[in-house]
Amino acid sequence: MRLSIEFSGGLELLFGKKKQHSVEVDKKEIVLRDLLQWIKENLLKERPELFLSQQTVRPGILVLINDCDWELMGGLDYKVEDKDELVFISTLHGG
Amino acid sequence: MRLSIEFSGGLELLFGKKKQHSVEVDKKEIVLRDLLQWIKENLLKERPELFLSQQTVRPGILVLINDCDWELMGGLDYKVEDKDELVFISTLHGG
Amino acid sequence: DSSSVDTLNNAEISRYGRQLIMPEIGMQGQKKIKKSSVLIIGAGGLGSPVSLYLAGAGIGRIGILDFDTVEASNLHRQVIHKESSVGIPKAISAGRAIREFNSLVKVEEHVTAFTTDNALGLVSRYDIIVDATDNVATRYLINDACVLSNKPLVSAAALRMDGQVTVYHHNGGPCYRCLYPSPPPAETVTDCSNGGVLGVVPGIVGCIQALEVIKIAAGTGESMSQKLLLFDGMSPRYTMVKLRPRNKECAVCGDSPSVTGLIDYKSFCGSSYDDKPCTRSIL
Amino acid sequence: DSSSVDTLNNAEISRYGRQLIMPEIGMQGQKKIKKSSVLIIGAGGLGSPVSLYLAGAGIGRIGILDFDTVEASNLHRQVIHKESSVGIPKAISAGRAIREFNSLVKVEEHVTAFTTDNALGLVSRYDIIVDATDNVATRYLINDACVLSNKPLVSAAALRMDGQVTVYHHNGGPCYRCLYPSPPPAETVTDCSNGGVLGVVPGIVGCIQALEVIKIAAGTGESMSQKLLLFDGMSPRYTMVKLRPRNKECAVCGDSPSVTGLIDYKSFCGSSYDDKPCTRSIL
Ligand SMILES: [Zn+2]
Ligand SMILES: [Zn+2]
Repeated sequence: MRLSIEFSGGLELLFGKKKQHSVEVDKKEIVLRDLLQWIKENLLKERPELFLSQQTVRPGILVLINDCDWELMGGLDYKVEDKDELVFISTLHGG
Repeated sequence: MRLSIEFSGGLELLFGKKKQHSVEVDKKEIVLRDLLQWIKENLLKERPELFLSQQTVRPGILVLINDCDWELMGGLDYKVEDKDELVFISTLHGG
Repeated sequence: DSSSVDTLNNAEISRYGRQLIMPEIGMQGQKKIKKSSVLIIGAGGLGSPVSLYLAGAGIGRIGILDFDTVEASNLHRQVIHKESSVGIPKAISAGRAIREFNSLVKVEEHVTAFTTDNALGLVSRYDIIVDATDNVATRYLINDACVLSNKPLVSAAALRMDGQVTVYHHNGGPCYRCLYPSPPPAETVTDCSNGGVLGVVPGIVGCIQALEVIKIAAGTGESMSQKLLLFDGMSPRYTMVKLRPRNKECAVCGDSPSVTGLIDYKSFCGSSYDDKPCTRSIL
Repeated sequence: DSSSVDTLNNAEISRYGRQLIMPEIGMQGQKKIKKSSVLIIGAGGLGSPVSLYLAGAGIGRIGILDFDTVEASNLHRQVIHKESSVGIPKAISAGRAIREFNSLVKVEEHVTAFTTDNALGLVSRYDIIVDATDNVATRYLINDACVLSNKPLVSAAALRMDGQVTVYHHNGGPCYRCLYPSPPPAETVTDCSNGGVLGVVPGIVGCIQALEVIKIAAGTGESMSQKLLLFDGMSPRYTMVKLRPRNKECAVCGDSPSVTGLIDYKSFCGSSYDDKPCTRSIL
């Protein structure tokens, strides 16, 4: 399936400073829990502990599925669909 | 077909002060030119000359089809599709 | 009677006339704005536009809290201050600017840090709270103080070319802890000093924050409760995201909260909330 | 050397340090910002935040043009002015505020209307033009002057709770006339005096306008050329719309333009461009 994956709020620094990733995942179906591992293995460039912690995203990262908070979509159990737009955003604190 | 039609930038004042209109148009197909007449007959509440002029929208109104300028979509000849989102916006001049 | 909070005098009617004539505000909305009080925590990049536009709109009483003094390197984004204010406490400098701009508004300067000792006392004195700070621990402290005092919290943040705005604990929506039950690792936290920020980005985000305050005060429009605006200045892109509802298990706003008073946010976050974050931070 | 436009002195490096450290700006971007000049036409609701944030960012030379004087009823949205400026020309009041805020920036006050007589001379002296005016005829005049002088035009407008921002005649994109070949009927035109406006709405829109100017000046990010941002403060909603390309048949920027010099915009629009629009207007 084809997915649009975006990292922002500074998180892109872990992914070769690239925000937008258009990827082909060679699976018929995949839940978000497993997609996180796929991202770690295929997109993440450095310091995995700043992206994942205990099988999920580390605290302070918000996950959006088609502009919705992933908590509304089932969280880690969400079944990813073809053409989904996923956003991983690091919360900002500056002012 | 089911359409979402929105009037804004002040244009809503001609449509009973209602911005968002979710409408059912009882046609198999319709081009935008004819939809303008349908809107005039079914939604417009007052002063048609402030909405239409010479078979098209009057100067100063921008028409958007699914967040695209209608000029990119064929203008008056655009074939309206089911679930299209149409926006008629009056240009603002204030500062 | 110019001292009455329930009516508008002639000076106010003339001054706010352009707002009054809008059906979305009207005389009733303007009276509500006048009766409202807002505490702005932070007189920096976000607090500058928030203070100016809330004063302009006629919020009756504005509290402005900041412990820092104005530095020249702040001025690229902190537009309420002037070069002659360098070295002066930001709250004093901002208060002076507000008074010169709108003498009809009551201003209260708080030259103090926002701490567990003064948080509840300060928050209780205002109707709406604005988080315009720049560090994680203070954001948890402000959130908990607002939930415990049952006040709406209008929150924003900016870094580099990005901004975020939302409204917490309002209309039954989520609080900061509902979204972020655990604080981020200290090494992932960057502030504007270390990460940099284009000055107008907190400008945009702070103005959006002020709009949310005014809508809540006037009781008009839809608030950003349970919504998050993500702003990317480079693209430029504005994305409005739908957030989770209030979490019934939330430690502070849940049905059986474990946090029933303020805690030690410094150790909770593993960082000092008046220190600048460490320099090796990257995110 | 503090007078050189090609280098940054220590005061500038320290003052703009928070921008300099961003990869999106850097030392090169800041030098370009310093070398840039911007003409802001209108020192009102839009011109206030634009002036403040362009000065904060370190634009080298800022021209601020307005013929009006400050009125108390402007202050709810025109945050660059003060109560003590009531009765003073807006360009002078804004110029004074910019000088107090950032003395490193060169300010040029133009207390004049923007007319067919002075438009081309003024526009030719600046790199980027900001339309922060409030009436249709002046908007056509500014557009034509920018196209004829080949300058990018950053344009915004606000009314009630709504705002619009775009960039004209930049990167091969469309101009105002490409979008609006004919002026609207005079009876459909409303300004802020008649329709009202919530002060922070031009604040938001003006800050977005300033960001577009800074990106063009620094040569960073994507500009809003051929894009239009629609802002609805009540919902709140931000929609970025894709616009038509430059129209080869456009009367002024087309391949065979019929407008090769400034025209009589008053009669073109059927309304005076220094008069307030008529009171029976509704839209
Ligand atoms: Zn909560
Ligand atoms: Zn053109």
